[in-house]
Amino acid sequence: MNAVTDFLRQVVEGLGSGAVYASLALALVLIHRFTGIVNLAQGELAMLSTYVAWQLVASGMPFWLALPVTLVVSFAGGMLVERIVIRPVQGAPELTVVIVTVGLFIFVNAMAGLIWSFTVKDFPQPFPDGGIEMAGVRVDWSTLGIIGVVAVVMGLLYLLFQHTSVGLVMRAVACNPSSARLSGIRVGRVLMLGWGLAATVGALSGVLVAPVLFLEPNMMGGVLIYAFAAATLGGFDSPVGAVVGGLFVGVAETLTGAYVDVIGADLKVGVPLVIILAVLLVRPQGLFGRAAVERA
Amino acid sequence: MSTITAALGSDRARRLRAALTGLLAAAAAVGAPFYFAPFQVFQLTMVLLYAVALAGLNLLVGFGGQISLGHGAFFAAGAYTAAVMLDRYDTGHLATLPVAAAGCFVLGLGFGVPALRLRGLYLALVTLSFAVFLPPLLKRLQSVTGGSMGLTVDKLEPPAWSGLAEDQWMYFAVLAVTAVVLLLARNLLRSRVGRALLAVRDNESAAEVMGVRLSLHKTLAFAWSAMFAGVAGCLYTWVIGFVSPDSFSFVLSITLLAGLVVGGLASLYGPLLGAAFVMYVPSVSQDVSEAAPGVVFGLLIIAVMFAAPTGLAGLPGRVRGALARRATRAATLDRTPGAPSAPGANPKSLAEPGPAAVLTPAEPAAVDADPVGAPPRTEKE
Amino acid sequence: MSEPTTDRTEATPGAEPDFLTVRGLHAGYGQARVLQGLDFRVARGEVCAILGPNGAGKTTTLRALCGMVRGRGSVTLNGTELLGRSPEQTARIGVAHVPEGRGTFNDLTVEENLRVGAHLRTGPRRRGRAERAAVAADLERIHDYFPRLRQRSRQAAGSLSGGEQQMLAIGRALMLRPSLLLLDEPSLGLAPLVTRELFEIIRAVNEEEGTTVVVVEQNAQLALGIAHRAHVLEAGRLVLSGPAAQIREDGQVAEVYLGVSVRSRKAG
Amino acid sequence: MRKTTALRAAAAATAALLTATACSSQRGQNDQSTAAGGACKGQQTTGITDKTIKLGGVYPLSGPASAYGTISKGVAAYFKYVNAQGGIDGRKVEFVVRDDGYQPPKAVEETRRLVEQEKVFAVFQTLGTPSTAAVWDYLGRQKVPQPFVATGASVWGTDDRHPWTIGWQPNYVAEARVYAKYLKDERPKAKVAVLYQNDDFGKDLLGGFKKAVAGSGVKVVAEESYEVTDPSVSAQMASLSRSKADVLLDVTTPKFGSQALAADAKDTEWNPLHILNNVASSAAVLQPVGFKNVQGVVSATYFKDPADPQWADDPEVKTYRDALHRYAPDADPANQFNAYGWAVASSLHKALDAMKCPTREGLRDAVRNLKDVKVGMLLPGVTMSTGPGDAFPLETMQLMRFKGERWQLFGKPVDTREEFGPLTK
Repeated sequence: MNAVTDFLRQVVEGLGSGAVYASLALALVLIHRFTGIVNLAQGELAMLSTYVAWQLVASGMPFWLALPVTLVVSFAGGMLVERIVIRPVQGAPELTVVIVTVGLFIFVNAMAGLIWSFTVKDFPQPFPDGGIEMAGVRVDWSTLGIIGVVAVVMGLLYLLFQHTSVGLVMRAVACNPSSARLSGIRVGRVLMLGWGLAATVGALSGVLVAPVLFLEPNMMGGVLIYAFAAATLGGFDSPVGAVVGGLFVGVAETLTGAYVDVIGADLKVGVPLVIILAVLLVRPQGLFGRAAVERA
Repeated sequence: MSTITAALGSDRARRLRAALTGLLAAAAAVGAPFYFAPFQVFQLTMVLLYAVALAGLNLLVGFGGQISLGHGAFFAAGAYTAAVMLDRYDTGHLATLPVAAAGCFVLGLGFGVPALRLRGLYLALVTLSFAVFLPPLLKRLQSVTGGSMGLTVDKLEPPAWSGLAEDQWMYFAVLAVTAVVLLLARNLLRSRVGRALLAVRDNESAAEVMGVRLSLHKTLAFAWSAMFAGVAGCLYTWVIGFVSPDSFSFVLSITLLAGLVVGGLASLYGPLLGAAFVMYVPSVSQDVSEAAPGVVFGLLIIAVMFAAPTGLAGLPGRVRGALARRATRAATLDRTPGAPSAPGANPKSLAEPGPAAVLTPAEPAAVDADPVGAPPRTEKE
Repeated sequence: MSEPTTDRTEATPGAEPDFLTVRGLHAGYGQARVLQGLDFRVARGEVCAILGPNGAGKTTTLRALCGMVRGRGSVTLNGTELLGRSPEQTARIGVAHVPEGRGTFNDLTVEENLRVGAHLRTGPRRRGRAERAAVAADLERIHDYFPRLRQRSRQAAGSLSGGEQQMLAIGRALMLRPSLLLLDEPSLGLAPLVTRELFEIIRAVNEEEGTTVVVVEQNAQLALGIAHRAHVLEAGRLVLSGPAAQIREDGQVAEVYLGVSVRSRKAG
Repeated sequence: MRKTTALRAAAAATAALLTATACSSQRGQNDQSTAAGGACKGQQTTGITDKTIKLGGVYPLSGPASAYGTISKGVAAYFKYVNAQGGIDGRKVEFVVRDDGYQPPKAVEETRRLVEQEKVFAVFQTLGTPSTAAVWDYLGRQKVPQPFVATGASVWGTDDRHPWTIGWQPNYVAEARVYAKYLKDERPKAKVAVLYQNDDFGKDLLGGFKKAVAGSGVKVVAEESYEVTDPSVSAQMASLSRSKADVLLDVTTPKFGSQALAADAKDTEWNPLHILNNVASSAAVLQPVGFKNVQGVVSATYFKDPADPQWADDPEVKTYRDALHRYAPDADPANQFNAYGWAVASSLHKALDAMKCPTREGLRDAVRNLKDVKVGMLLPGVTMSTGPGDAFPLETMQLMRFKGERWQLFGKPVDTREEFGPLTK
């Protein structure tokens, strides 16, 4: 195998992990955009959704039926979480809400362990085994599948926000909730909708990555940090930014881990962070974030 | 005149009461190690040292308005500084404290500079990255840090003359450092630096206009804050006598932040309450549910935040406020005497221009506040 | 100084004198009591100005009317109690509030801002062709009032000038087809020329649409220029009420309660 | 203002103190009880009477390592089973479990609680190298036995300053030696790629392996580490695959083991002999990958995997399944960690039986003087032996290869003491 092929292979590997990060980063960005908070429990909610899907499949439901059921359940679950856990601290200092999500993180993680134990579960792979050869590099269907689904989700979100009245209302709430209220928008419902959507995207993320990472309660813990990095790189407000950020982080991390011996696999986690720091120092709002708009 | 005397009198009484309570608390703090079992003294020692770290984090988050998810890393840096000095150079415990403090102060300065450009979430991520990156780095520097096996060092031993048991001696050492650090934090906040910090937190551009040297103060806030965390780490090494990279994962950083928020941001004694929370509540959770302590612990965090959104330190104030509001509602017509600004002339008017409290100063602040039920917003910069 | 000074007091369209009725209104923030019991009425189709010094409670009055702050007492709009309702509910009843500082959606384009205003009519359950056409017609109407918004239709609201943002905010409020329009300091931070243009438009809206308007203003002279009636507020109480023209003419009263703005008028 | 703050601080401090008091009203420590007479005179009898024996364990029931917490259920089930049979030498066992969340400072706190408040006879198991290392000085000074810690680091056996602490499972170096011997015998020219967890476990095993193959034709040509906080090891596997090594030594914990096996199965261009370390060798790890994908994987073991059908009729495994069903109904009998707990608890039972004096000193000496002790849950041929200069109870493992739907043991149990000599620092 020559050097170029080898390099490409590492890039593909990086894109594969990057797509995993991107999928969760999308969910993080969604919530942040609508409520201005970072949901540290996002990964755990995704894990919980994945267990729901697993339970459905394990009880005999075909995967392609279990998936939509899971997405619907997750949507409802996300709305419920907003109503029950987040609404009571609405208006409290922002950090209070963040710490509530920390509590939720610990709770959901422990709950999943209690119900399903910490034994690794196998999760059905929705994509076919094997892959295709491109320029001497084999790309797995699962990698392509994750990237594809993430791209489609990103596109759907774009359509939703830019070309539907619901999306318009959601953006209005994200931009100025108090004015939205004065326009007769039921902000509470819109926030619930935002959480529901984020939970759905998160569920999709969990279902996509579970065959690769193997399902257990801590599955999303590691992903969350990278997703957080991806979202930050992308600007925390932009779905496109989240996806580009995720892929970038995945590739940067894999390449440096593989080619820079001083760094190696143990320290590669530092690489995307240095890049992010550099990017942020030049563009404090991230790659795709909007520059500050002065509120009049 | 008589009211003034009465006020003075009540003021004096209050001071007296406060001084008494303070004395009592000091006595309790000093007497505790003789009353409690060694194991409980050890727990109290841990509470105190976590309180030091939380007080440091409070300077940054509570008073400086910058979020750090990486204070566990400064804590680790302080702990490792002490451990390496004890292990390799056999310096004695006391020498490790200034070195750990100074080292973390400088480290904090280094972080404070890029932190100037970053806000909110972005700063949170960069600090979190540091916390994630440190354990593998410590493992890599095996020759110095002992790698993943960590370092076992001597704990703080009581000198023979003291006649104290090990736990008692450690408790007093940590208590002394904690007292100094908390006083330092308090004075820092009351100094020009502190007022500048508060001004910056509350309104950055206004503070800048006022001539506050923003960059200097923000960087210094980071440095002080890191120093406190480093001191706490150093104390940790004294008390536990063992450091390993996996003791300082990013979970520690998040625990610290959670402890601070639960205890109460921007409160001087919130860190103590927060430290007690992170120290005692996990064991309480296990007593409630052996099968899944995490379920209980998570619920308790959420419950505290529901009951006291501004932290445990704010709880008494909230309760008082609620009671006061109820009282106010009961006596609506009771008015505070205020300076009537209306002229004596009573022009033809349909409504009566009665004397009323001058509410002018209250309104602008209230107007700035989000209306009831508005969702919290982050800065969108 | 030319100003829109037709005396409108006589022109009060007083078919329904009790369109908006405020009785014993108390309101405040937390422990700070701002409004100490207001009583006034606004007739349908009337422009009512609320005047007074800083901190008198003008803004709080508007906020209590639309539900942004909780109040006690009674506020009825056409017989419907407004107190105890949230802003989104009062908006649904027909109260459109243009808050101080305009409250435009800065990340959205001008047209999107206006469409958010029409959201109540294009919500999920009402998406018929007729509705869409009605919204398009409304957009056209708003654009006629504010031709500058038409030109800037695709621009982000955040990039508009202060005056344009104020126009946009009023435009968005009108998209609700409100029966009661609440304007909070529309002249704040605007150049005098722009302010005059704006007040002309408000008058036009009131005359052509028949929308009842309650306007809070620091600039008493301007407000009195378009108002039918005026109330002067001080320290949370009404100290003066009456037809706008009468209040405008009473120089002493104006000077005492309304301060600088009147003096400047005299000087001008 | 200043004074009110002081007041509040005082109130807070008082509240904290009161909380502490409320947490426990027990006071007074170090009132160690000692045996009255005979040869055991002066030895500590804290936590043990003629009727009872109190043991305590510290496990991660919460936090990132909670997967191992279930070991405590296996242990507890064993003691309940034994109690129902009349106890250990007539003594009923009380087993107190505390949670340290895999954090060393918590481990110190909980261990001290067990010793000072619960007054346990011995701290039977602390889990994980960091937690164990954080408390062994303390337990040594308190003269409390810390038998059979749940970590395979070699340091528990090579250190001579901690007589009160001893390991149990074959240490990671011993396990590495088993694989080294196998490769030296079967593939003397093997090029080995290593995937390892970047902590004491991975490094101990990797270091032991390198030492054991030194001077032979077996060479380590590539090594990649991962952190427990990493989401996956796929990038590491891609790097290793570039080495084109003949053998992959897979030193991972269960989840990462599944990931590595799956990555290996997916990679059609690289088909090394996959050696999977014991920690990740449970059938529960292999099953999610798909049995067809893990054929021919080699590992080594020392106790009976309850998920393995070949032990279905084994009397001890049957007893284990019944007992677990009865005493820990929420625990999964197929989980090898529960079986591990059962095995280590029954090993302690043997050690307690062998005590010359029913004292802490008696237990300390007993675990260091075991002679070919057989334990039902251990593989046939694997016995516990310790003695002067040998503080490793188990140093024998047997190789196994995955075939069909189960592991098949092959060769004789490898006693690494015989093959490589005693392990020293």
